[in-house]
Amino acid sequence: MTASLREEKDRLELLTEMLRIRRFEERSVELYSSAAIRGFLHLCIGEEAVAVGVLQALGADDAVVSTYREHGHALARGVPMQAVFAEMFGRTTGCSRGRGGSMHLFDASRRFYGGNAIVAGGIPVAVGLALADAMQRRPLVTACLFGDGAAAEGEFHESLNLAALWRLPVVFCCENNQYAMGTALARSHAQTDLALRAASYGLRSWAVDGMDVLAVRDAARLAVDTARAGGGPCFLELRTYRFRAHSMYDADRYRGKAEIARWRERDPVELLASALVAEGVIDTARRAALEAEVAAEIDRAVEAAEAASLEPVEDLTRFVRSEVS
Amino acid sequence: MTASLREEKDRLELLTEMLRIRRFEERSVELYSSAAIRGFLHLCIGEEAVAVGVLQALGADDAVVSTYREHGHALARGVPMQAVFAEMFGRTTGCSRGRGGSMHLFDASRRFYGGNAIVAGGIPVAVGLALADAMQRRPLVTACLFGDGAAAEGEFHESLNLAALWRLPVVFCCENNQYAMGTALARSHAQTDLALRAASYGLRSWAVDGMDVLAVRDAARLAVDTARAGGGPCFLELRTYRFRAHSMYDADRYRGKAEIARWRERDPVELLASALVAEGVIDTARRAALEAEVAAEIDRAVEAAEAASLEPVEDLTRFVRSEVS
Amino acid sequence: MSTTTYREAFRAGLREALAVDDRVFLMGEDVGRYGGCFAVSQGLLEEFGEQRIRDTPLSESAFVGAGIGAALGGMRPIVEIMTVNFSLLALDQILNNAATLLHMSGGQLGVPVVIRIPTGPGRQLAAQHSHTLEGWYAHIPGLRVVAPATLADARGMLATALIDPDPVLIFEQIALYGASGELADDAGPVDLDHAVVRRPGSDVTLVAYGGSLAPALAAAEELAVDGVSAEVVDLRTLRPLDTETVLESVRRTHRLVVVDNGWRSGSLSAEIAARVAEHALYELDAPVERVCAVEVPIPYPRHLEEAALPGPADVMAAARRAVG
Amino acid sequence: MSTTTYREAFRAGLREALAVDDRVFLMGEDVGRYGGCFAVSQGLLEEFGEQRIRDTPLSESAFVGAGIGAALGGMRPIVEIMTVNFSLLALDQILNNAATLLHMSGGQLGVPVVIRIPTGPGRQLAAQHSHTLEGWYAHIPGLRVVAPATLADARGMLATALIDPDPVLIFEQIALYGASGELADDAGPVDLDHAVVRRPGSDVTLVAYGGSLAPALAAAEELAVDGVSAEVVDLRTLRPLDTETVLESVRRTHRLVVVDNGWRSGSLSAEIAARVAEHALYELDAPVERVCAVEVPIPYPRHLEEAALPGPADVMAAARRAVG
Ligand SMILES: Cc1ncc(C[n+]2csc(CCOP(=O)(O)OP(=O)(O)O)c2C)c(N)n1
Ligand SMILES: Cc1ncc(C[n+]2csc(CCOP(=O)(O)OP(=O)(O)O)c2C)c(N)n1
Ligand SMILES: [Mg+2]
Ligand SMILES: [Mg+2]
Repeated sequence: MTASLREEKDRLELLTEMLRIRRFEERSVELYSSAAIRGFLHLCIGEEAVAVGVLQALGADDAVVSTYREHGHALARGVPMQAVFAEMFGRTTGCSRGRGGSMHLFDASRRFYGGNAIVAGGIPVAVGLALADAMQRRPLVTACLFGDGAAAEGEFHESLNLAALWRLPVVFCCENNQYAMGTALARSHAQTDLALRAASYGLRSWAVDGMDVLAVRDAARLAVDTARAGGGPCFLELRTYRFRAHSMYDADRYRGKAEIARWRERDPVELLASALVAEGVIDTARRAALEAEVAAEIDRAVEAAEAASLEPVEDLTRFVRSEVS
Repeated sequence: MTASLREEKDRLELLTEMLRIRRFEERSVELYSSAAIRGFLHLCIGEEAVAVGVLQALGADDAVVSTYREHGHALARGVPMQAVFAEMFGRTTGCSRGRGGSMHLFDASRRFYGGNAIVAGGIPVAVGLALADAMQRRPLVTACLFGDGAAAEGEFHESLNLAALWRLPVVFCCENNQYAMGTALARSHAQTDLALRAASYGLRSWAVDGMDVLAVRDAARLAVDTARAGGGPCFLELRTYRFRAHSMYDADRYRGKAEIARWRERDPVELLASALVAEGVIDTARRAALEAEVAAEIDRAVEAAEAASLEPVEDLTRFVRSEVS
Repeated sequence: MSTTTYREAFRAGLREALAVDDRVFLMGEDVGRYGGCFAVSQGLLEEFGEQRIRDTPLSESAFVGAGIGAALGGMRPIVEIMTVNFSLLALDQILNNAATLLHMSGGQLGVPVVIRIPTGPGRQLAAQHSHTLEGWYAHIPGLRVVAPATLADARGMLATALIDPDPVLIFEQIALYGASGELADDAGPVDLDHAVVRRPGSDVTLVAYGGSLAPALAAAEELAVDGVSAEVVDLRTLRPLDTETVLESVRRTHRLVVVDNGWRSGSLSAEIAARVAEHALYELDAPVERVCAVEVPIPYPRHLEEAALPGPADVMAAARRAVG
Repeated sequence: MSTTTYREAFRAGLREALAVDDRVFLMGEDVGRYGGCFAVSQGLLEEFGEQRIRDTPLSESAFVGAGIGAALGGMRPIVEIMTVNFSLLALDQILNNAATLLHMSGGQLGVPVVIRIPTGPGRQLAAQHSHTLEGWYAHIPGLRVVAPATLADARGMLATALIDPDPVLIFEQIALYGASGELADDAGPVDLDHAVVRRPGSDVTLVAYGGSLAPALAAAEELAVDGVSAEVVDLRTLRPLDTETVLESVRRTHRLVVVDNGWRSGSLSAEIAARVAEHALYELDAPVERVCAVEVPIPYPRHLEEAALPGPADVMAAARRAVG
């Protein structure tokens, strides 16, 4: 395969992955409306380039720590779609056995460490995962995803300092989608340039166009390579936007339609798709075929998840302590 | 009075204040050895220039928040020596009625808000005091004193961001004495230039020679004036050293004698005293007289404190909730 | 009387507090532009402005600490922690400062801060978002801890809390916000010192608070059908506890069931049981019964969540065991 | 048998754990160069090096969270929080991550972290430095909470805790570090599942743990002189509670006194009292007695501190009331 062919294939894969996430999220909305999914539901529509770009930069044995807005991260990590839907339906085939729901997706076999719904609560855990890898001399990296709002929490500060001090292989990935619930960046942070702020801890730091999946992937690769090579932790500020409300409960009153429309013009899925069309890599038919494949995958996944069983009530108290055999 | 006379008088006062603190601390050591003082005792010997320089820059109605290493701050604030000794003896005439001891000196009448023994625990409180002044349109400033170790805590981060975001009149005074207990600065902070780190929050920030009381006072005046004038919070990193161990329990095994000796050459009390001698402002006799005055004040204070009563045991449960009359 | 919701009752209390005292302000995550995570403070920003309705960054420890400082500085802050699940991040400030400053300073520094904390499970929010910790907070000397469980208390507890010169934690039941009922048009401040008998009865005492009052009342209703007369005591204030009202009831009924949404071990139900075993042991004609949350992080699926929480059926079963 | 101190016993446990398992490391504030705030880890840095004895910055939430992460990553971290007084800053990590991850992940993610927390009052350290919160921590499902009160437990609990696939909190009594006694030369791992009768007796059961064991034993000694035979039960593990050992004792003595250094309301003593009132009510020949810390932030002066804490005299008085 020539370099340019491989490059084309790569970009097609990026597009496919983003489409899978987009359509997954859209289906989730429907399923939430029909009450198949309950609890809190946080969508990442608009932020697919971050999920796909970062996760593609990781190796299979690297670790990932995420938040409650993690469907995209889980899918991009390779957690089967069926297992994610089943989790949101509370079924035993869910990736957390149905105990966690939308906010708590886990997959130990893929070193996907969730799924943390306390803002910034996963950041110290990521530092510890990297510490464990470093102490065991494994050439592995931990990617830690969190939001712009999380960067105001004390744990952000403590964790960046600790990782930088001990030069641990963490790649901090701040998904700056401009809002923490209804609070705009400039009303959360005195210094809104988060990449600059992070640099003050003495680690390498980049601000990246989070709507351009290639830019995200390239920056993430650089950061991951740096961290893996012993260059210490790195920080990526991924500038993006959530097209939908914070959660299904949010009336989205704190931002203007014009602002949303402006960002939608930079829809990460359409940006890549139209580039591929412009370059003749795909045509309308191919795009439609792609969509059909994704839709079929989703249909199969939902069907399988719906068919799965609920845990018996007698098992309620399981998993409070480990079951030692 | 001519400007130069006034300046001389000022410097004499600074020297006197530093001497009061130095001798107070030395007497405290004796009193601890004789078991008149118990609990934890943290001395500020070596750091007197910070206490005096910062506190002299404040107005009578400004607020002060401090730590467990606060004898010097309290004395420089004007809390009567007797009330501080009495507090360390656990007597009712103590500035906290004897309930607090060495780590919890308070004086509401002087807006001296303690006396916090949770590292960084006072920082958010200082932000709130400044908020209260700002909301009530009082042209007042809150000085918040804490150590280099405290700057690693999450509350430091959250508080600096909040103060900068809301442009509150706080002067953050970081007494960088190079150690947090036995942990040297470079083993606590990835970025050891704390003034630089603080600047990343978007506030004005200065690094100051904390052994030079005039430098401290001038920098503090600038910061206080800036904050009072609506310039937002300011940060002072005051580079100093504690000549004694962290507390009376500390065997001081983590640093070399040579390092201590090097810093002792820059003893803030002797630096100023010898400058005044060199310039002919004071002579040996005057210095001796000063010492005698301070010794007499200390003797009187200890005597008065020793004569004061203990609280009756029946009053144990007072001050858990306010006594509403 | 008018029909209103808990949400509106809480909001009316807030609006009044802001209107009558310039020193009062509200601060917390998304209380302003967003209108409050549960829409309790909706409209207040427009009415009172940015100075008095303050959105904070995500920084629970700093803004709770700032509330404490502002209280020391002469204001009457109402701090909202978005939910109890995030309150642990501010617990050091609550315990080591708010609850302790008055004592450490020998009586000089009262901290008149009110902290509102939405709490409780029941909406399939899973392990990290379903905590009931108000009974746990009641362990801390120096705090007053209240748990409004009726519309009148939702409307009236804030005003009384703001008069208190010391810190008050108000735990609001998230699951109740949308519920509605009748509230007197002149509803105002309510007493914070006493528990209340919400339903008189003679066969068994059901002690409940906050989110457990509803299942206790529902159970009492059902039990009445079977001829069991259950008295329901609503603790209302969890610290300081009004032991006397509980003991009086037990002296009448001689049977005690405590209903608590907290995890069983170390929940407030234990303290109630202990006080009765200390002060009214010989009044008991049956072992004490406790109906509490099962000791498991609350699971996401509806059927498991329900099984983890005390429901009317559990309360009825316990009451039946008690009456024998 | 050799004479040793609690400090040395804890250190011996640490040294052994580090020696036998490469995955074990110790992390916390000043555990290395300083030698540990209470000199427990003195010498370990020299013996095991900087990789395995890690001084952390002041950042309780981050390094406890890092311990959780390292446990997930295959290590066996021992995290020291310098004292319980600072542990509130890490409580979110302990409750919402350490205690909860296994459940939220449907059994995938065990967190084999051991957190050592020096605790307890008695050295005139005043309100912010005198907390006893181990009984309070015992409320949290998912944790094991242990309170070594004897030399053998100080020596042996760590090894057993490290075998546990789930998080264990070890609360070490600061006031005991300097105390000495006899320890078997082959002292090793101890069982973490059972309470133990430390002194048999027939007239009254004294239940104690951690820092309250000493006053309970001292009181029992004195009571014996007066002809009152007190049985002393040391809970040892505060979560999960070994109720059966307590109930068995009460079934023999028919009288219960619980001694607890925690603040009375909501202390572990309440849970013990509640369990007895549930499961052995008819065995009681006297009201339950609790001897706890007075509900006040611990004051600095010696005489007030002493008055705030349960001492042998208080225990004796309670026992005498119980035996009537
Ligand atoms: C410690 C904590 N405080 C508050 C919340 C409630 N909350 C959930 S998400 C959120 C906003 C977080 O914003 P950001 O970090 O930017 O992530 P985003 O949701 O934008 O992806 C808030 C306030 C929480 N879950 N945890
Ligand atoms: C939150 C917290 N963690 C740990 C401690 C124990 N401790 C007391 S002082 C101290 C060192 C603080 O260093 P720094 O902030 O530099 O102040 P300094 O003592 O040097 O003045 C430590 C670790 C504490 N009091 N509070
Ligand atoms: Mg965001
Ligand atoms: Mg220091």
